[in-house]
Amino acid sequence: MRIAVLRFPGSNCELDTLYVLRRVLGVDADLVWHEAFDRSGYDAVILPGGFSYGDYLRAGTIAAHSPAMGEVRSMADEGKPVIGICNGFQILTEAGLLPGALLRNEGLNFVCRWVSLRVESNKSALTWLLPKGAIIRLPIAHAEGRYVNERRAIKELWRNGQVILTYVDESGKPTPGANPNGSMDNIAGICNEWGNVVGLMPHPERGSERILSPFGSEDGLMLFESMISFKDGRDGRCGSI
Amino acid sequence: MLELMYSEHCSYKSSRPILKILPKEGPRVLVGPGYDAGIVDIGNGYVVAFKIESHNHPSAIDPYNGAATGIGGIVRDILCTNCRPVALLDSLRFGPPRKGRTKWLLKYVVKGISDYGNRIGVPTVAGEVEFDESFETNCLVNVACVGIGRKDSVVLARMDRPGDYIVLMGSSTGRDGIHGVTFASKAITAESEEERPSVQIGDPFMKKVIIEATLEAVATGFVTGLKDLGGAGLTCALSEMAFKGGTGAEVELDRVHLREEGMTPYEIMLSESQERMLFVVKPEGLEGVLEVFRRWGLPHSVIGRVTEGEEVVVRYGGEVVARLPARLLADAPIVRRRARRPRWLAKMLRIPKPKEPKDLGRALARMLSSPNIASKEPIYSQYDHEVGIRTVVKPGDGDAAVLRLLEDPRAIAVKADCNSRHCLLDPFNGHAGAAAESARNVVAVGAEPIAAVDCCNFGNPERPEVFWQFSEGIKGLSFMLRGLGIPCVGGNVSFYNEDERSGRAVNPTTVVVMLGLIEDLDWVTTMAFKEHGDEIFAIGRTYPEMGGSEYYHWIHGICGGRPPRARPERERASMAVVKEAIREGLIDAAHDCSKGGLAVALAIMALKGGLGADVDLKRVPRSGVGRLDELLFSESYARFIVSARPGAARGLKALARRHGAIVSKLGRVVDSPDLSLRFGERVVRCGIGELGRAWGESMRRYLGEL
Amino acid sequence: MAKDPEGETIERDLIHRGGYDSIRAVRSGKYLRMLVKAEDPGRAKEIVMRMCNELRLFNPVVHSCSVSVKSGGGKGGRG
Amino acid sequence: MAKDPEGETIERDLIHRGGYDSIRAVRSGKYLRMLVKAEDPGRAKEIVMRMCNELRLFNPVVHSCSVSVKSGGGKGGRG
Ligand SMILES: Nc1ncnc2c1ncn2[C@@H]1O[C@H](COP(=O)(O)OP(=O)(O)O)[C@@H](O)[C@H]1O
Ligand SMILES: [Mg+2]
Repeated sequence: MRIAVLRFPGSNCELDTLYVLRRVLGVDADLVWHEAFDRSGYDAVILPGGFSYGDYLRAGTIAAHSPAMGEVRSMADEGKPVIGICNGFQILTEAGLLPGALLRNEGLNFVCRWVSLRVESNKSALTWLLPKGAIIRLPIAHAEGRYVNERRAIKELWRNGQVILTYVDESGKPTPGANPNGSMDNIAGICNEWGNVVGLMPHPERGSERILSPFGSEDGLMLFESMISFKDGRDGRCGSI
Repeated sequence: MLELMYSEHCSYKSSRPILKILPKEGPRVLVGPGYDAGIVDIGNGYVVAFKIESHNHPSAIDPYNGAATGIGGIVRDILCTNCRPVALLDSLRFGPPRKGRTKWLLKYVVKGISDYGNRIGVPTVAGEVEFDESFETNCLVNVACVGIGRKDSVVLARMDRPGDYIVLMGSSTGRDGIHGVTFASKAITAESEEERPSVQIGDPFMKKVIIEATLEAVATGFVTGLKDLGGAGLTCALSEMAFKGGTGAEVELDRVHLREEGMTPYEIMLSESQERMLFVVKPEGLEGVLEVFRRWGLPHSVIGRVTEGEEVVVRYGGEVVARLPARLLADAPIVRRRARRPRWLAKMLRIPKPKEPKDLGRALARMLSSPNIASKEPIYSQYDHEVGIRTVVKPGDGDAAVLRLLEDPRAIAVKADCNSRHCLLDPFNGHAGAAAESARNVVAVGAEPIAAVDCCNFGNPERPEVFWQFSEGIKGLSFMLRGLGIPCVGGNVSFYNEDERSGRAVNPTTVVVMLGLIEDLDWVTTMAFKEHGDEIFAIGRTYPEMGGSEYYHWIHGICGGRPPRARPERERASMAVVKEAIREGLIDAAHDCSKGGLAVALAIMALKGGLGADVDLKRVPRSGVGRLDELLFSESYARFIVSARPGAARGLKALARRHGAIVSKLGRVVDSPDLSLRFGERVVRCGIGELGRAWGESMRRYLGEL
Repeated sequence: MAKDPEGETIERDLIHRGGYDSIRAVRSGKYLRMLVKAEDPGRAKEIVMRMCNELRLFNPVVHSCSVSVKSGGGKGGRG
Repeated sequence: MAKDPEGETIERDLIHRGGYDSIRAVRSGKYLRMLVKAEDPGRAKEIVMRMCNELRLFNPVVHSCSVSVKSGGGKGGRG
């Protein structure tokens, strides 16, 4: 398994993600400059968090036109894991690799805090090792994370098991109070039909070590481990062990 | 150009003789005051660079861009030592929060810091916010940055090898900010809002790219000097670098990449356009360095070379337009100012004691809702405090932020503090208290305080009363730092923070940023009570020191009385006990007593842990305290509250004896959601829920949704 | 069209609180002014229109965009 | 005029990279569309103008603001 972590100008979390992959999980991972990305030799690609191009115009818009995105698209078509975290999620929606849009938080402010999330589907490359209904804790940090799509399209996502994570309260309910940004249906992460292209606003790389978690959790690791053992999304089943 | 170089901001013409008394030496000090940032050796081949700076005037005019460019400036100061910026802190001061102007200022200052700091990927991990009438016209926005680097690759802001190339990198040069420095040294007047050209606009995206490209360029090994362009632009940077390296320089202004047409040489030399860095590069490495800039898409121009001699020669269109001895520029004359104790002070110190409220439980709940005490979560949740995956103790969870070193298994702690009302009533003791409080804060999270930087904010130093505050303040700061054995490795002075019309100056405010080192990650400690049954201890003695307290101000509407006295030997003793108790694994929570005193400290530890506490106030070590409200809310220094598993008492007592400190068991952490503070018959009782609402929700209420 | 919390907040917390009750609705948006070199205004508009779509200067899922031309001067595209 | 890093970045990294070289300058800004109840367009403009200044819908230190009216329809103030 060899993972590419893309670096766009303005990316912030590429070194953090690399640290977790290499030092915590012990997998092979490279930092790849967006203009130099060649997918051959890589089994998965991560678009990390941050503010590519300063989030000018809209979060992720300018990066979505990067030359790297052609290669990313090919990897998506090949059924390989394509993971967008935070800004990466925004880039994937702007590039049309995931449906919908991420708009400015309802509260209008940047929000940085730990949230509880419920695993709604284990169809995706990031969640297939987790039981449906599991509650995990990860931090969020974004100003434009309000997931919006047409009602019909969202129904479709639910039906296909493409909604993978929702913001929930302590008791596991997707209440308005638990929704940090006004996302429709409290959606925190989605995947494509095959489950190999995944976008989520929370930061698994910030929630992969007990020392960083106010709850002593390391739930981010399970998401990365899912990705690592995910084989091929094209048959619609998630990876085989 | 001379006017600019001599303005207060650049050359410290009236403050230098006073600042000289601060302790600067210590075994860990690598670079002390005089360079862009102080640099401290933390061992194992690593250094920490840190520095604080004020951006008060720009923020009062344009809070969003003023605060944002403040972050931009302080980050450059750290970056140009070749350390990676890993943390930001913000110390903010405003007028009373109900005022419309305060809301406007606070909202956009926070937004400016949030938009800029978050975008450059440097977490804002700690800070403080104080509200007081004196800051209504002149808000204070102080920002600090901390960086980590390798000791063997520190670069300094100087040019010392004739023949090296001088490269200007980053944003193009425009007319913005011309005369920004002279502006920063002026009082705010009615016309200030019209002084547009001085407002600068930051570009966090460009800055983020500059950070990465700079670190990469220096890693080539060919960069011999590095400086950011701040006040007075190229003029200041070139002359300072040449002066420090004992060289001269020759530059051609035609080569500078410009944003606007028709700029004169004078404007180019003085532009304060943001996001620019000056590199000095060995000739054989020039191409490699430029290649890094090209890959990151950063504009740059090779503007000249370092020369023998001591002259900065500036050419434009083939002609010499300026020829300036570096020494003259950087070495401003010193002005000696008169100092006089303000006459009004005596009256303020001698005020009658207010009556004790009947219901002290209600008073405590009200104290927690004071904007100076209430949770600042609505502010720090707008800052990305996690990026970099170093933040082990996050804002709100401990007295200081703790950042682990990814490079080795240790951590650093940082916090900025000052109680400006104490400083107003007694600049000497108040400033000593600021140093002590920031040190206590890093001790409480498990660190050893190793160095400090300070940021002085005062009124017009030409007024003898203000200059007295300043010189007394620095004496007090120096007294405490020397007493604690902590060097001051850098600082910043901002004068003229006053309203010209009313002559009202800000409270004298020297913010102290303390850096602590934690050798073992197991020592990291937070303030929340951990488990019911834990025992609660007070460390240090309480005196009836109510002057300038939050209790007097918020409950009784008074600003007066004698503030707490600074007692370095007591601070040392209390800190030693906490430090060692943490190392021995004796205690599981620690919090210092500051604003709001003992009662507020206990309440917050309980709230944070979601647990109650049962405390016998008769056991609080005290001296001369005759009233219950004084016991609860006195702001005496040198005190901590800690909690421990049962059985730790003996160990704590032994530590106290060894260090000459005083420790007393006050009570227990309990399961029920009540804070109960007993003094014989009298019981002050509050529900944790009520206290939690007062503390947790009031900031949002004062400000509407922030 | 997607909800516009910024416009709503400006309307509620700023404008109505400030007593400007004749303002009945507020929508916030982004505004780009561009200087375009083109033979004529019609052609300029065409270029900008195409660019807006191709480069996704707006996100069609949630935004609408309109372009207007001022010849000799600026040009505005709003998302 | 104040610097506009957003406009500059959009121009450089999106528009010029996308090959749209006839775009010579880009400035970004905020745009508010308001529905105003007023006797006539002139009066509407007046209300909005006054409000922009009084409620600091823009900060005169760094922004400029212009108001234009479409009667019967929307109304735009740009900061
Ligand atoms: N402006 C701010 N920015 C970031 N963090 C802040 C800010 N203000 C307060 N905090 C955080 O809130 C917590 C409480 O701060 P403060 O009230 O100053 O505590 P103390 O009085 O114990 O020094 C700390 O963790 C501090 O870092
Ligand atoms: Mg404290």
